[in-house]
Amino acid sequence: MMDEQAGAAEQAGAAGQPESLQEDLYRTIALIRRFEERSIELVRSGDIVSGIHPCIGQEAVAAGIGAALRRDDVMMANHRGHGHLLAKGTDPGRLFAEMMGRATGIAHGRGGSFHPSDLSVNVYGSTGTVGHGAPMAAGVAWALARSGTDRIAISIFGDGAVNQGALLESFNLASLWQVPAVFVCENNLYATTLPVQDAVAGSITGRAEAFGIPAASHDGMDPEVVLEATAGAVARARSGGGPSFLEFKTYRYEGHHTFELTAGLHYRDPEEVAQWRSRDPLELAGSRIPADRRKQIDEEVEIVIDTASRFALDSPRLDPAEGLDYLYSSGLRLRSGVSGG
Amino acid sequence: MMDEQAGAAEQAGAAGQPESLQEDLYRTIALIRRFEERSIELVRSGDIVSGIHPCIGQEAVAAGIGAALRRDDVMMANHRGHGHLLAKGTDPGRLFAEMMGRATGIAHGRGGSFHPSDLSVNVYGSTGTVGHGAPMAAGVAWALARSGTDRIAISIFGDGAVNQGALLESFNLASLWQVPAVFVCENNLYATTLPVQDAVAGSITGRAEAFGIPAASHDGMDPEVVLEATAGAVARARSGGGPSFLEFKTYRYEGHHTFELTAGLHYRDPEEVAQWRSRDPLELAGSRIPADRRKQIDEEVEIVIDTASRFALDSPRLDPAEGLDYLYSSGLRLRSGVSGG
Amino acid sequence: MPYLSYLRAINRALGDEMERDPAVFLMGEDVREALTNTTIGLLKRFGPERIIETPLSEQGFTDFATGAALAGLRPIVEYQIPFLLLLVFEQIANQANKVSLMSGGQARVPVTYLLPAAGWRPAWGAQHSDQPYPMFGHFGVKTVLPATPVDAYGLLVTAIRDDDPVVVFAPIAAHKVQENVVFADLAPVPLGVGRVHREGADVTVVAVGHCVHDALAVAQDMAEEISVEVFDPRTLYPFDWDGLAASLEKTGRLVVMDDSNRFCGLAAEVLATAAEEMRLVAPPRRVTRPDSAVLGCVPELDLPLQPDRGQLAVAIKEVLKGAR
Amino acid sequence: MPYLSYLRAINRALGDEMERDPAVFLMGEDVREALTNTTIGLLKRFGPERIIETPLSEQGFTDFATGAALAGLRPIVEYQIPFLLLLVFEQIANQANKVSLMSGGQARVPVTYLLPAAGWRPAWGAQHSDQPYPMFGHFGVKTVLPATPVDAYGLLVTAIRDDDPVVVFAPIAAHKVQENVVFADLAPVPLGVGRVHREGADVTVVAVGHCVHDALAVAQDMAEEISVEVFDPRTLYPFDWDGLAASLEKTGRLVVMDDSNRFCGLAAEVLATAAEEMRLVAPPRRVTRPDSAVLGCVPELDLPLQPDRGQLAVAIKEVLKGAR
Ligand SMILES: Cc1ncc(C[n+]2csc(CCOP(=O)(O)OP(=O)(O)O)c2C)c(N)n1
Ligand SMILES: Cc1ncc(C[n+]2csc(CCOP(=O)(O)OP(=O)(O)O)c2C)c(N)n1
Ligand SMILES: [Mg+2]
Ligand SMILES: [Mg+2]
Repeated sequence: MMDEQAGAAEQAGAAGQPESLQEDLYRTIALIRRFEERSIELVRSGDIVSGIHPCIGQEAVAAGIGAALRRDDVMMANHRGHGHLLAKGTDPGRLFAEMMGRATGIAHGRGGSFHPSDLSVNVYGSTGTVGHGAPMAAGVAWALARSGTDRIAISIFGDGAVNQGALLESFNLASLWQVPAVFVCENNLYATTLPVQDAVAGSITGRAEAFGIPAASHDGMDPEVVLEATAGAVARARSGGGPSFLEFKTYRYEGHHTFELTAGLHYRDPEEVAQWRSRDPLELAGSRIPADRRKQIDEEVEIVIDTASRFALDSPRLDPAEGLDYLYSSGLRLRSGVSGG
Repeated sequence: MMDEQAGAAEQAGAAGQPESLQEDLYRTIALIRRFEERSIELVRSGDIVSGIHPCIGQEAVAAGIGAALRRDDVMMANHRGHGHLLAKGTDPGRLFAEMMGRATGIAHGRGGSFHPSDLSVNVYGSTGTVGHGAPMAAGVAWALARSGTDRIAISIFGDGAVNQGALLESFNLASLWQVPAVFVCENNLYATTLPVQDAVAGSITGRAEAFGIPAASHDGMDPEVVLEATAGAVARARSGGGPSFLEFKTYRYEGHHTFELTAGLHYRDPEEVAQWRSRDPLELAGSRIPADRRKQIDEEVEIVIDTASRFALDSPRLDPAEGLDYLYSSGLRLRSGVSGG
Repeated sequence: MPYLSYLRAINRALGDEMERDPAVFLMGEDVREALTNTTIGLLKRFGPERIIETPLSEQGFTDFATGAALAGLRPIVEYQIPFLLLLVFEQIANQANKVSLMSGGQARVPVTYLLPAAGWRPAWGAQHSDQPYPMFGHFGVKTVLPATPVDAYGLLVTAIRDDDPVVVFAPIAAHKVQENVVFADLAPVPLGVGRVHREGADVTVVAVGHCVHDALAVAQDMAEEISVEVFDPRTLYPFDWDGLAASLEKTGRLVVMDDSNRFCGLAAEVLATAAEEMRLVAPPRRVTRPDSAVLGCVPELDLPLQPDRGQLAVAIKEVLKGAR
Repeated sequence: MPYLSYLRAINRALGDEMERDPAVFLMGEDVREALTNTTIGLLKRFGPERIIETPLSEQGFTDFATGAALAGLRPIVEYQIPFLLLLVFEQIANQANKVSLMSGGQARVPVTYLLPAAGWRPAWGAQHSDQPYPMFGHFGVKTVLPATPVDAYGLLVTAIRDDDPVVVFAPIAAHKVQENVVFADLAPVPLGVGRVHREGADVTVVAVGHCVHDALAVAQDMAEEISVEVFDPRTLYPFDWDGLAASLEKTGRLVVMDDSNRFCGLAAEVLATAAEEMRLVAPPRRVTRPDSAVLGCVPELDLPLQPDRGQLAVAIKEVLKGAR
């Protein structure tokens, strides 16, 4: 599976020499970390107007998942999805460009930071409707199985999504029809400002089990744990074993959205943040590879990020006349909002 | 609790002599059975235009629940709700009138057979949106507890409702906030033509347990079993113990709706129907009381049904000019559909 | 020539398209038993892999269809009751219909949403009687409302082949309509192209769905005094503005008959656009349901709330009297 | 005199009504932290029993609020994002709003649905930028869209006290508006009563929400040449038709500026009714979003899709040129 996998490694421009699994995971985590840090700078500088939902602290989940998937597997990401896309193999430059609303963006700037999609690496989308990527992934998986391939679909969502009716409905559909889907909950303990214990009665894994879907909870700060758990679920789906559910306990170091840089909310204890930072996936993954390799990868990642952000910043802006493009696949044109227009 | 209960007994005009619990349950079951049989005749004669969703075969559930509730407890019924209302104490004549769209109906004919409500006995409604009575009941229960009473709310729905997102969301809310609610699933094995095994992955009770709600499955053909189980759940809710979930296995002898009298559907085996008929709740309850009392109750029920249907048939029709009444509590008037109108 | 009924036309279109394109499948409630009559014989013909019986999870299976479409299939999703389209409105209007834009043209969602029973059904109550199509047009979801079996066949076929989401409304009141047809002549009907059912010179009556037949009957009754042109847009969104303008060039007088609520309904859009951009020599008129009417359980109360021939005849006369 | 900002006015109305009536409570997402600024200080004042933090279960808690209302409380439900109102549209329009009818007047559902952030927020994407109010009007759900802090206070207070469901839309583009007020003068504003913000004789500009301020600016700019009357209905449903008719009696010319989509939007209804029943000496005009525009992630693409002052000025001139 590894040889087939389409993680960030290749994308991140490894000089071609065969890389160990640990190095591969570290590279993906470092790439996501630096991508998000650069994104926050670009938010501050006004180049990314929307702000972003940073996934700093959660990189191990994306990295482990990316390493467990084949490029032709389908992913439904979510609003905190930059890491998901990068781990799936999205080009960092085109993702920066997307977030800046440039013509060279993956989706020509029409998806932005909040709901990007990249069909070149089979990320079919990131719906803004929390939780609704799960039923879509179930439908994708059902269609893939129907077409006779061994491709699978994975849906990644947060702890806030597990109380959304459509997601719960999709667990039933996925189990009833035994679709090759993997449902992943990134439990980072909060939905915006809402602590998970104030939102979830019963348990998160119990929601999947209630519908006959095998479910397990794992440490989401260790990329190897994530990879192993995900690889198992993926293998089950691929071999016709039906859907699985995985909860990864993780944590976001930054605010829910960059608006928190100025909003000044007080829903979590700095102590708590510090504690989780002490289990930093970047450090954990870094500690597992030779210091010189780590240094080399860091330098390579730095080049990738610099090149990518420059590419995006140098990319052409969109033509204001194109505001109604892409609305319909069939190319239907709209009447303007003013008579005779 | 029994002395306080507001079952159909009083309504059904028992000559006042103290009735045994068994007699009481039998009377309610007989009343519902004969009410539904008469209703079907009134559908055939064209007096009930909508047709109905008959609950014949399921009477033990309504009877047991009715006997477990106080009149001031709140019920959310569903589309197959005539039995629920009668067991809660609704006047059969005003219910017939409601189904015939007469001025004397409980809701002046505006609720009809599909979504009746009777606030005089605290049936707050029967929404046509399958499953959505559960979140409403959770809200009612929360409000009742907040006001400091020991009243509780009960929601009755079918097996088809357990795959509706809003209902699953409400299990989480009810458990999270420990509201005094009882959720009852009348599992009659079909949602219209859909067999429960083709609809439910996992289990029905497991859906409630996943959210931390104690759940159990019981025989829904025996009114005493239903009463005991419901009384326990009601007592828990009343004493601040939070929500409970009860599944009652039951069966409808008739079609989903009276349109099946002509539709000719083939989704269930006559064998199966015959088997369930052999466990008829009317017979079971009847076998538990003295033959003479049974005969007497039957006669009394017959009088109640005759009087009730005559009352309805003799009731005035609605004035076509009143079609837009009751749309707004504030009495807002609408513009007609034709200019100047 | 054989008779084709409205629901048979839908059934035939479904069968023909499933035959033609293996990517087409249908999902919904009680579709195996063909409760709405649209899927009669299809389970036998195409099997349970293409006629999918769903639990009562409308939001879930609507998103599920979006996913299947993203993976290259062409789902048809059937809803038994009009209000179910309200229950899934977010999934259709805010998700499926925005995928093309949000993906910058990378992805498409060729889903057909079929409502075989739109509008009032005698006494089925307040929650079973709506005509929720204007809101789909407002959000730019392609929407068709066929008035005849031939158009039902042709528009449904086109909807299934279209690469964007399309909602197909089949009004209950049109189910009884039958047509004499040569099956070989049945063909796709393009979206956005209206149909002049009857030529006329004095007044243009725009009617949609079953109202088309009321309009034709009234036009016939009035033929002696007044020459009524009956225009059926057939597609609500995108609307055939050129067709309407051509008719008004002739007549300069407009009445719209539509079974949706008056306030912000389809008729409102037709009057507004005509008033802005087209030839009108007299104030136009609407014949619709009252502003926010809710039809309920009692026919004698509900019938007067629905647009009828008498109201249309009066409106036509008023518009002819009127002048600016 | 102190300044009152738009969101502070909402915050004040919530506080005053919760103070006045113990049956009033508020539920929503991130309301404890007052993410939308509407609930600042209310958790401290009224406690977690009346400021209810909800999981992401919009359908569930919308029905939950209906239940609480049936039991005698007066819930206020806050939604963070416009599309969430699409997600719960069925629960509001088909359930809560039909309870009074379905119960034959036995029951009432006094729920207020509050959308503190309606419309486009720069670059938040295709799913975060809609103005979904016309559909509520079409289904007869009482709907208000205050343009000023004083009206926001007054209309929200009235909505909370009303015995029917009411949706309150607070356009993001109006948040910056401030007003000089005497707090003691703040009072309820009745539903269905519009407000003439500026008297004029030549043309009536109907504007809603933040567009009112654009209209006033344009009217001021054109004051030399043209006398523009600016009419703000304030309540979308029920609409103040008498107020509009009175204005058109004077001017006979109409332009409607509205930030919802053109097709079957609010402006369509205003033009349609005016064309049917009121004095119009020239073709009316709309200034709205395009038919089914979806604002997205890129300000330079999205700004031209929203009605602006330049378009309004042009439309006003056209309407003055026009004649019938
Ligand atoms: C159905 C829905 N409800 C609310 C929102 C607003 N919202 C966007 S992200 C978010 C929090 C999601 O939390 P979680 O699922 O835990 O993901 P996280 O942000 O923690 O990664 C909320 C409430 C939304 N987009 N969709
Ligand atoms: C959300 C929703 N989906 C579908 C329908 C149409 N419908 C009405 S009753 C029914 C079957 C309900 O089955 P169940 O919940 O088992 O109750 P039963 O009829 O068996 O008593 C269906 C599909 C509806 N009213 N609401
Ligand atoms: Mg979270
Ligand atoms: Mg059932």
